[in-house]
Amino acid sequence: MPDSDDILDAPGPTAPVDGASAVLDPAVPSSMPAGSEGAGGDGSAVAALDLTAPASAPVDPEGYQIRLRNFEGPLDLLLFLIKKKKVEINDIPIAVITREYLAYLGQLEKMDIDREAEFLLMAAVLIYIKSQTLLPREQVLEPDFEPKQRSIDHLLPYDRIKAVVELLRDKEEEQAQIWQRSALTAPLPDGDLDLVEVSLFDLAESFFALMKRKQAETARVFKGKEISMADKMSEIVEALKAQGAIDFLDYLWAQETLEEALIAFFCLLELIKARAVMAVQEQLFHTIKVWLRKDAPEKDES
Amino acid sequence: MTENLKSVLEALIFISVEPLTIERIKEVLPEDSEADIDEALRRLIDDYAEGTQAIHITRAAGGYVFSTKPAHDPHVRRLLQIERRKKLSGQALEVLSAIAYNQPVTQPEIAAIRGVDSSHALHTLLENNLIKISGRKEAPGRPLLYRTTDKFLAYFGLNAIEELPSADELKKLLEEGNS
Amino acid sequence: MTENLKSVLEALIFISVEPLTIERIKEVLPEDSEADIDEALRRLIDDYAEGTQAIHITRAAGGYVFSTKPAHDPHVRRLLQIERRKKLSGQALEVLSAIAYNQPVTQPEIAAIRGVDSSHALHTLLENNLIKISGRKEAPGRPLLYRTTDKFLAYFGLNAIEELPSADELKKLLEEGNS
Repeated sequence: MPDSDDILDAPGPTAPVDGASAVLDPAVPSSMPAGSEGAGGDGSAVAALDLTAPASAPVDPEGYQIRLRNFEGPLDLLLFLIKKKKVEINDIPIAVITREYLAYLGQLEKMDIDREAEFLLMAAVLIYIKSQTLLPREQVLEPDFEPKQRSIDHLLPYDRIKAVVELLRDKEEEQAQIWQRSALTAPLPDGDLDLVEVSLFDLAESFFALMKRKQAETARVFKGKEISMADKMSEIVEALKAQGAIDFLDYLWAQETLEEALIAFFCLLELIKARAVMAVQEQLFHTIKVWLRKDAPEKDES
Repeated sequence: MTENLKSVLEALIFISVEPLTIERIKEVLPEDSEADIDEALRRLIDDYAEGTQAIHITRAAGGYVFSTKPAHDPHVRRLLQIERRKKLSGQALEVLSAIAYNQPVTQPEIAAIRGVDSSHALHTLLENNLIKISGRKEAPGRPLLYRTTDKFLAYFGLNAIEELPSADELKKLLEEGNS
Repeated sequence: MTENLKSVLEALIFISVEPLTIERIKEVLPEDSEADIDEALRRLIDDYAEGTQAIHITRAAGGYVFSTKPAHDPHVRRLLQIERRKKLSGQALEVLSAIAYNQPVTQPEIAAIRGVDSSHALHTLLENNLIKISGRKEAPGRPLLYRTTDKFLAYFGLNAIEELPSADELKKLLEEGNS
């Protein structure tokens, strides 16, 4: 199924991704601390990544070996080389690695959930690094009235900001007495749309507004309902014990309020961090499946 | 004071989102007599009807409303055509964002997020190839699943769906608003 | 034909969803010369300004828009059942000013200017569409960049961001204020 997922692939030898997998782990997103030796640099995403997580629990050296035109060896070595900038991330076809790994898994007789999880974690880190190189530059939607790039000391100082505030306050007062009609709601026309005036971030803001509205609705209805993280966490663990695995998005959807859904989401992150559960996203932005880890430590931290 | 009353009515009719009814006018202006209001309304309508303005006051749905005179229809239609061509409606944008952040997602799920039915917007988005049907959900009724398309990415100048501000970033904004 | 053009413009401004820009007008009326359009616009605006109508045409965010005259504010508020128009807090105005003069700008940069965290105000401004997210900065953490919107201009009755005093002018103003 060719999908938007295959943009994770390298510009090189691509094929549709079938199961680009990633472990949902709180250590992966941008909250990564700068690596002790990698930090002194240009601030690029590669230098800022801390790869200690995979390094401290490396894949079994006897295990899966990656074979690419420009690299051969275990995945943790590959990550190390990328971090040291010995290997260019854009030359690494993530989809190929993933596909071959899945084929390799298929040949094994016994699954080792930990080993697989480590691989997935590293794959996630790879994807993260790569996504950083793909992120957009600022889109200029309108002409600037001041030069765009500036360092902190070129920002307009605070005393002058205060002067502007006074000015804006007067203008606001003036305008407050003038009324315009609210926008007419125009129905959508048939035919092709031309989206030149809609930016990517309009889309994000639209979703933001949506979440906000939903939040307002639920806040009205369920005001006063207290949900503790501890309760929600036990609830998740119970559900996992009963059902074996749960589809986490479905689980979030089933929550009565956005607040509950957010709490459930935090709980999931906590449980992953405590290594009590394991979450696997079968495809990026696809369903997240959650399992109880068999060797789960009795959870004592909240 | 009829001159002033007339002017007030003009402002009220202009600003009202729906056709402004007599009942509503009386609520807003309890101190004016019904006869005065009627008289002022009549004169206001006559003034616009006889004047050279491009807009006039008409009755619609039991209330008064400003509208453009029929002579300007071709231009008005042209403008609306141009405006609409350039913009997705807020509705469609909402549905699109709900899909972008939750894909693959079913129509009932989208409806649950938005709190209103989304079938019209969904249809428009499908027709414009911004979304596609990507399968069925393994759930009662096996509803269709929707995803954004490559055309969606191209339209928004995206390389990947991750380039949108993340749900985490949005969530953070939400939380800050509540504190 | 200027009389007719004036009337067409009036209808277009009335019906436009947003303040109607010159560019949009030219798109709808490609056969009319810019000089004719300018002349007709000027006369249209003057007519409304001098007339007895409750509404007039103002410029906002680089476009033309109908609005009520200030005298009718109390009645309009009564109709819309708005006690008092919400004003922005001092905090929000500060953040807004910081964004207006430094855009595109990140949250950490705004915090650096003000010396305090601005996330709450940022949230309010986003929600009210006075600012928007316009991209990400090429810097560690890739923070979101913020800019003011057209609604910001309209809200403060500005046509363009350049109508605000320049950074130098502000400095001069401050120096005069201190001496």
